[in-house]
Amino acid sequence: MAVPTTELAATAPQPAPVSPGRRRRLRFAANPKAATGLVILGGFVLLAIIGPWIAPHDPSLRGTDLLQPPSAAHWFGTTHLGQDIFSQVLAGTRSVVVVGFVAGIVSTALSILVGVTSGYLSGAGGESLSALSNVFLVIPALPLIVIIASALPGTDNLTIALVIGLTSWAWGARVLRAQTLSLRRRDYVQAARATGESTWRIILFEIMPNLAAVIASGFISTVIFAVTSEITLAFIGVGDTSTWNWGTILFWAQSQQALAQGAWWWFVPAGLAIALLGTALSLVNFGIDELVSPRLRGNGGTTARTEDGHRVRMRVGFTPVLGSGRKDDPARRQRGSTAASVSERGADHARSRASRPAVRDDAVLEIRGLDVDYGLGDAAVHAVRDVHLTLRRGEVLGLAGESGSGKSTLAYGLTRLLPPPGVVAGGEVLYHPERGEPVDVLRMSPAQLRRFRWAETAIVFQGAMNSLNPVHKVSTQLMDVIKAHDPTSSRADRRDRARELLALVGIAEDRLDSYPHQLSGGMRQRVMIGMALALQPRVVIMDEPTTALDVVIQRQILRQLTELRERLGFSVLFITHDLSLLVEFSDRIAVMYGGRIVEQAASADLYRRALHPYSDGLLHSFPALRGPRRELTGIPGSPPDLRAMPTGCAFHPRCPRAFEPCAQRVPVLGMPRARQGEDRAGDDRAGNDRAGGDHAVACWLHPVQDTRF
Amino acid sequence: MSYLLKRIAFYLFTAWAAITINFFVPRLIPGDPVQALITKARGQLTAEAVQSLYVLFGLDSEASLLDQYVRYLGQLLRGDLGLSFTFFPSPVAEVIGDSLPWTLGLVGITTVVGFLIGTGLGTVAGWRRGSWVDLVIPVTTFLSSIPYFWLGLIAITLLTGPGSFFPASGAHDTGLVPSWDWEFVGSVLQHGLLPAATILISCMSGWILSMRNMMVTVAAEDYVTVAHAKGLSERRVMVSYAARNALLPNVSGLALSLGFIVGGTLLVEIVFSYPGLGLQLFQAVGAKDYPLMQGIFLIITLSVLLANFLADVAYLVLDPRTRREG
Amino acid sequence: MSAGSARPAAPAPEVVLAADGLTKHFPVRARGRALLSRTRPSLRAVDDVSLTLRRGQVTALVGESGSGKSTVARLLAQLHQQTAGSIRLHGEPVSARGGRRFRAYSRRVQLIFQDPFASLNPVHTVRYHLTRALKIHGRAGESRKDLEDALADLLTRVRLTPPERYLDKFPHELSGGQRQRVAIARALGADPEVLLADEPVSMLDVSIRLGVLNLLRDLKERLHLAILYITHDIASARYFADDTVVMYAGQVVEGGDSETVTQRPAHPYTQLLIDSAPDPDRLAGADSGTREAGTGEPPSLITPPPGCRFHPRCPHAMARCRTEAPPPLAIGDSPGHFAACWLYDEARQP
Amino acid sequence: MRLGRPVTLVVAAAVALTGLAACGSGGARQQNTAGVLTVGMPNGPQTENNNPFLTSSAASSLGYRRLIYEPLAMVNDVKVTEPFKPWLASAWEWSDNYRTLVLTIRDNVTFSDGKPLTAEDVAFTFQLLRDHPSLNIDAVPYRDIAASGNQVTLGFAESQFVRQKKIFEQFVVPKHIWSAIPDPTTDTVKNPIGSGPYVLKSFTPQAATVVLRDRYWQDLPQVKEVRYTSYSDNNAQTTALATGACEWSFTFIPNYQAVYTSKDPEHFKLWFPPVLGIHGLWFNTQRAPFDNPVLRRAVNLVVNRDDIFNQGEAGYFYPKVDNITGIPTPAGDSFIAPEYQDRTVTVDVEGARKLLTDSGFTFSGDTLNDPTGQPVTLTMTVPSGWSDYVTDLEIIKDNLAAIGITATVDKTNQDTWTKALDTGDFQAALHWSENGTTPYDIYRSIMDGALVKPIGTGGVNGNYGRFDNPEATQALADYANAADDTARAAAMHALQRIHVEQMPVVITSAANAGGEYSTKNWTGWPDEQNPYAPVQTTWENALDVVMHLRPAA
Repeated sequence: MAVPTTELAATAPQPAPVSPGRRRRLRFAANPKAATGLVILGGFVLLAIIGPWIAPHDPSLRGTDLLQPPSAAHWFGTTHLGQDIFSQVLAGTRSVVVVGFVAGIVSTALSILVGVTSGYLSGAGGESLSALSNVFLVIPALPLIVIIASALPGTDNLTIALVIGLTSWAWGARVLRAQTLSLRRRDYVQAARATGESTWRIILFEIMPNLAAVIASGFISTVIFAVTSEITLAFIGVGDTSTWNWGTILFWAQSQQALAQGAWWWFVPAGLAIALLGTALSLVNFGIDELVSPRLRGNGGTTARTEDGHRVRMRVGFTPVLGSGRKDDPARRQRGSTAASVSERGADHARSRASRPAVRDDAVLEIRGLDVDYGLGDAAVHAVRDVHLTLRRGEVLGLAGESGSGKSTLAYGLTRLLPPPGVVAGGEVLYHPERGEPVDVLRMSPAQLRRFRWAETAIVFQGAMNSLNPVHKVSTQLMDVIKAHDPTSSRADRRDRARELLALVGIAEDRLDSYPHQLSGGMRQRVMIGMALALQPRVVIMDEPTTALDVVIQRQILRQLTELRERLGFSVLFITHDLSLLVEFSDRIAVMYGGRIVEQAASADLYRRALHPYSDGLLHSFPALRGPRRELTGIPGSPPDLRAMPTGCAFHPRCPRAFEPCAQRVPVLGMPRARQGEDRAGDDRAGNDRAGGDHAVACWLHPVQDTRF
Repeated sequence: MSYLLKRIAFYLFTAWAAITINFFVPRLIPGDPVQALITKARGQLTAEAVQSLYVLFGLDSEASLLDQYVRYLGQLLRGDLGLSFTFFPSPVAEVIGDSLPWTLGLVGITTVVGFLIGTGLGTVAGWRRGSWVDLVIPVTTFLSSIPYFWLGLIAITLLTGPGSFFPASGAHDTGLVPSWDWEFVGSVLQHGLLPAATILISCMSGWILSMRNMMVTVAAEDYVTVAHAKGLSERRVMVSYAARNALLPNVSGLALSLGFIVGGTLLVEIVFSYPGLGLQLFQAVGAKDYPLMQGIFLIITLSVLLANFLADVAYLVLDPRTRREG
Repeated sequence: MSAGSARPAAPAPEVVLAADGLTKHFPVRARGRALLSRTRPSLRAVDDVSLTLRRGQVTALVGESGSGKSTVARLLAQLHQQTAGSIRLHGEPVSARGGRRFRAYSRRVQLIFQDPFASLNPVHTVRYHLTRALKIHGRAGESRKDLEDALADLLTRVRLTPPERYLDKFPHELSGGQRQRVAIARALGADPEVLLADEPVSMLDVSIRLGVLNLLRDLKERLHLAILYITHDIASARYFADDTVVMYAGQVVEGGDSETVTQRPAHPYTQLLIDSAPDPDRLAGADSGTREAGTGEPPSLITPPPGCRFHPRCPHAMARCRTEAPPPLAIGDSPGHFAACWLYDEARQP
Repeated sequence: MRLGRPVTLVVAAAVALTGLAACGSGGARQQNTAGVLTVGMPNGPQTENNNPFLTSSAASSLGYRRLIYEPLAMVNDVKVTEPFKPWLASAWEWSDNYRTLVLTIRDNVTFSDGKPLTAEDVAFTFQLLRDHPSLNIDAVPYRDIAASGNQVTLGFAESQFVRQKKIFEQFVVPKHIWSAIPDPTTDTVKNPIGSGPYVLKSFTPQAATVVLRDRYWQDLPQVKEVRYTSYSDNNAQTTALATGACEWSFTFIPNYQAVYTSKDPEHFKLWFPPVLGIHGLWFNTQRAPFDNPVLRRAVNLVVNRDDIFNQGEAGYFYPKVDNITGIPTPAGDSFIAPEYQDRTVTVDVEGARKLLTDSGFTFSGDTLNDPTGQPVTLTMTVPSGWSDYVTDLEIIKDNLAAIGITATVDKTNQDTWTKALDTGDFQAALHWSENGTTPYDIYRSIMDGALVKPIGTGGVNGNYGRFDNPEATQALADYANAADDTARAAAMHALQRIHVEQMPVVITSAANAGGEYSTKNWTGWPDEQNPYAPVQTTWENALDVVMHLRPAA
């Protein structure tokens, strides 16, 4: 059953994989690769249309300048008969383009027919069509084309195009079939069926439009193949040498041994034209690929520039930190020249740090003013803004929020695991080791960070299936982390330790050599928890660790986690959208909305006296299992879009109690003036020292007296 | 292993389909090996030769297409591919036997090497996006857009000639007779370098690109993030976590695209006069030598099928999810 | 459609859709590279499930993932053909094989999917989706204006107002809650009697789930729809449904009115489910008092355990549970409350 | 060329490896000078097949059968007036108007397995041909074959005057081996035994090597070893010639000066003497308007043979034929009737126009109309890949425009072309004739009414133009069966007259008997000054050429 994908995926400003026409075309045209390709391609198409008219000479006309190198009269030189090569190349463009496109259309039509039909129709018909395309796929196409073309009575361009088209559809059919198979299972196709749509309408109007990019990509691939094949055929003298195409030019050049005669000009233009056309088509295809899977797009991982010109290297596994001040930071070295603006940023943060109270000495992880963006410069989306959060020794700190609230971004940002284009725009993440000075995780060099990771801070992700490498055994994955941090350990020791870890989370040791797919979802998540504890870290960050699991399993795992925490004494940063779970399970809760923490309090305190209207609304969105059935309302409206965050308090458009300042200014997180005394009194009564009295909220309804948060 | 059985059944079916296509296509279309031979000789053979050649090739009697087909299948079952016309009366099997090792050597090795290097480069290109490695993609795309034969001819022009290390044609020094001595093997390597380099340059870009794209996709998988979070060395994350998984679709891609690759590489043989199947096929096509054409096409198809099967097995080994116990 | 009030007063409203002994076995196919096993077993997704949907009532079907609850919805929508058992619409046996009959059936029984991000075709506008629903079922009217009116009416019904703001939007321009409302509007386009809602809110953000549920309840009341509400969240069943049926491993283990089932669960599995659900009132550390949850996991549906399918995890399992499958047994505490558990066998009752 | 680093490494490693290997083989490659002659043919990879009777065998295709098997006599196609040079037959005698031939077989000739070659072997060879029509590629109608002592007597039903060459060029195979071969038509003769001075040493698909025997009935040639390499195409062959890797070949080299001879002008030579065979523009003489000889003659007047020779045939390959009779000169000088001796054809557009207008053709503007008023167009068919023919036709097309004929060059596939000619389904095409020791073979190809089949019926094997002229047919028969030289000359002159008047084929070029060779290591090649033999690698005279070679100083 589908579960919400990681919040991250929803947060990062990625366009939906498939989205409708106009926007898509715009984005496609804006893709530099596709644009370059399209421009070159357009040039060729234009030449194909007007080429024969603008050609300075009749390409077949014999002249008196035999085999002359390029000159003003003959830009690309002449052939052994004095024919103008430039005119031949121009004239050849048309047949190349026509054959390519006709073959592409024939092949694409066939592949759609076979692929989509066999994909949509289950049963014998679909299977046999699929077998047919598989057969055609393994039969080497070019030899077949050569045989057929050489046997045909007439080898005019159209015939060649048809032969190529008829022999090259299998690949496209296979891809389309696979796509159709997956689309057929999509809910919207099922929904169309359930609505009562007819089969052909489903194929034509529900499935086909979503295959457009794949079809286009297949079409272009076929065009590339067709162009190459046509030229190849012409070159080996099997194709149509009666009309000019680039292959014919090369055929003549070859039969006249142009290269041996030193007549490079006869050979080079046609070859380069082919390469250029092929490159252009490939570029367009890259564009389509990137359109279909946005991850491939360049900005996902390249070097990018900030608005003030800093070069930032986006690197998998090491989220860049802007405004970091360490000399050994490789990113820093590149932008030494712009130190001024850096120091300005640094000063900004120093100011905000100065206003903070001294850290409580039981803190293990302290987040100060963390800002996390997706992208750089004007395009940056601010996913996490100025977050302050302290994780104390041995506690479970719950981080609650809906999709887009930035809670996962926060977790990934503070561990610098945010995938490109995520960047940490500012702030500090101080880790307090048991002995020694606090260290800033954001200023660690990659090597330091590598040592720090897992040994001090482990992470459990939401999708256990995806967190385990499917191709390695569980034991391998448990052992390699031990080996990475303790290279001197023996294999046997590591294996023993792995066995221990599985026992810790209640998994029989005979599962040690299982592959992840052989385990159930619950077991996988236990393995992940066991793995998280492999190096006895002091902090475990859990990002929706049980969302994908059923409630019964969820309860089992949480209970186990509670026990382990009590035994081993690590701290947990527990991230989930399920506030009711947090209330039950964690010591303290921070509620995030729109990238900021809007309320933070001890669990019981928050449950009983939620101050922020959002927290309150959330708490009243969960139907209760016990007690009287009460009418629930939920919260009107929808969570905000990070790309278009409301001004002022991000919640104000949905807030039932919004008033004048809410839309103007961002409320600051802090202890509300009115509540302070009350809080302390309450604390004293409850004697709950861990939760402390720090019930903080960012809401204009509760003006802050002390911004010590 | 019903999976393997299923695949084998598929391969058998495909082989039959290939045989059938292969049999009917050249025959349904006019063409005459004797006339082709005469025409090729351009007056060096007399017109009187025509009748004697018809008798020689056994083309003077007309059997029905179906009879020929049944007979052809029967012959194939006995491993008899018939007699070649161009090299009459050499058996096709012998002609192929002479050429196959060269093609296997050149195309087989370069395909595998190309796959390995391409995958390796693609791994790095996908992992190190934003660095100089990004240049690999446009450069190789351009190179791979150049037709094999054109690249080969340019290479011949630029790199061969009197005194050059690279020979312009052939598979070995013509003065040498195949044997397993150092001299011959060295000569084979020397002759194979340019064709191999041509194929490599042309075919690698596909692997680089697909591997890069898979790497980019896989790099965003949770288990890769976990591997980073585990503090593993970057190399281990790249190789053992990202590349290992990104490789899987590429392996099935290798199997499936072999047909295309082999087709293209045959041209290199033509350009470099490399005495492999491609060159033979090209000549058989010109001479309407059906038995040879069919034989070569069949062997190419069967080789591709076999390679497919090997890739299937490799996939089985690489992806534990396909190896289900019980 | 006139309200059921015209009928003589009855203890329960009219049964619209009834399933009796519904069974679905999927042949486990060797797909692609996936399967190596020699035998061809089947996946017993749904085994002998009976339920009734009544006019103007919500019936909740609760279960874990893989318990077969979604398959029941698809069987009822006739997207799948049942292996055994029968479906009756107003007492008429349903056989919706074939395009025309299926279309006629789908006019009366509509399905709402779990994931509003996936159930709307990304390339089509809201207008397209709704127009198709209306046209298929002949409710688009004669003129362009009729159609526009019908469209506006649909969107107003699901409280997407003003309609013109939403009509020409693409799904990706809408939020999750808005999309699910469009999906509901599409289902309403057929003017159905039965809505099968397959986890309609589980993909939505917490804060907007209630809005959608409340909308469904409102529609039920105004249009006298019979609604099947499929969920894994038993608390929402209590909140939203009149009756609740609990499924485990493809079988119904307990049923009755929602309040009874959630407040006095009879079957050990229901009890486990309810104990496991997060409960803010049970604060951290207060966990110890609850019943011990079994550590097991749901069984394989290809080789389900003999007898009661819950027995390997059941704290009360008896020898009989391992061999004999329990039939639904009435629990005395409220009318219609039953559980398929030997604990409630008359012979054992004191 | 930019390579990725791993590629560079691999290449570097491979280079290093082969570098080592190359050092090892360095000595071997130097041996080219040590008595080795390298011959090349652009025929692609071969399979081991040494059956000398089969044109498909490697032995025939590369030509080494000529060094292993010997003919009865050497026929010099370049100088057809020369008497045949006795080889295995030391003497011969025709009688009964070329119906009976008595051959005297040379003594002391042995096969390479040591067995003597006798009249029995010669008779056996002819019997083999008679009994296996599929081996009798020249279709010589052998009838009576008898051996006695050192003499072999062949009896024929009709005069064999025009087939003498084919009989004397027949090589001889050993009876003791071939009588044991069950089916000589399908045997690949792995171990060829002949009487020639060379034996097969090794065979690879790329190359065959023959080496000198220790014993031979003449003085042993100086060439110790002949290495035949099969290159895949003309380009590879040309490259090999240009680098000196190949010393003797027969291939078409466009712009040979630039590509070949200029690389070593002192040593790299080519000599392409014409022989009595032709290439020309054949008309379908049964299709209007080209059934009108006037039109054909007009075309003959405007075709620019110089351009065809220089541009289409690279200035050497198919020598220019400009005698009005179409007989290649100087090879056929002696056959040309006195009235045509000096009648060379030069481009004469005015003459052609006058000829046409005198015969009822009219011009409207630049367009020629036939007497019925139809514009004259001509479609000339050619296989698309035949670059020289295509070029020739492009030239002719331009030439025809000068007399208002709109010509098109229809490039088609080779099979279609062959079939079109065979069935007469064409308007005009470049094609060749057969060749022989007299112009008879040329004229028979283009004018023999006995060969004519109706348009649409295939299997003509000659006279593709369906030229049906009883006078010509009779003259051909007279020539073949004439009792004496005077009668033969009369028939020949009649044929020439008919050709000049009817012009069924506009003959542009002669077939050649040439080759490219290098004098760097070997001298003694035939050339213009010493045309003792054609210099074709695969003809029987190849043996004669090799016998003449001497190491260069």
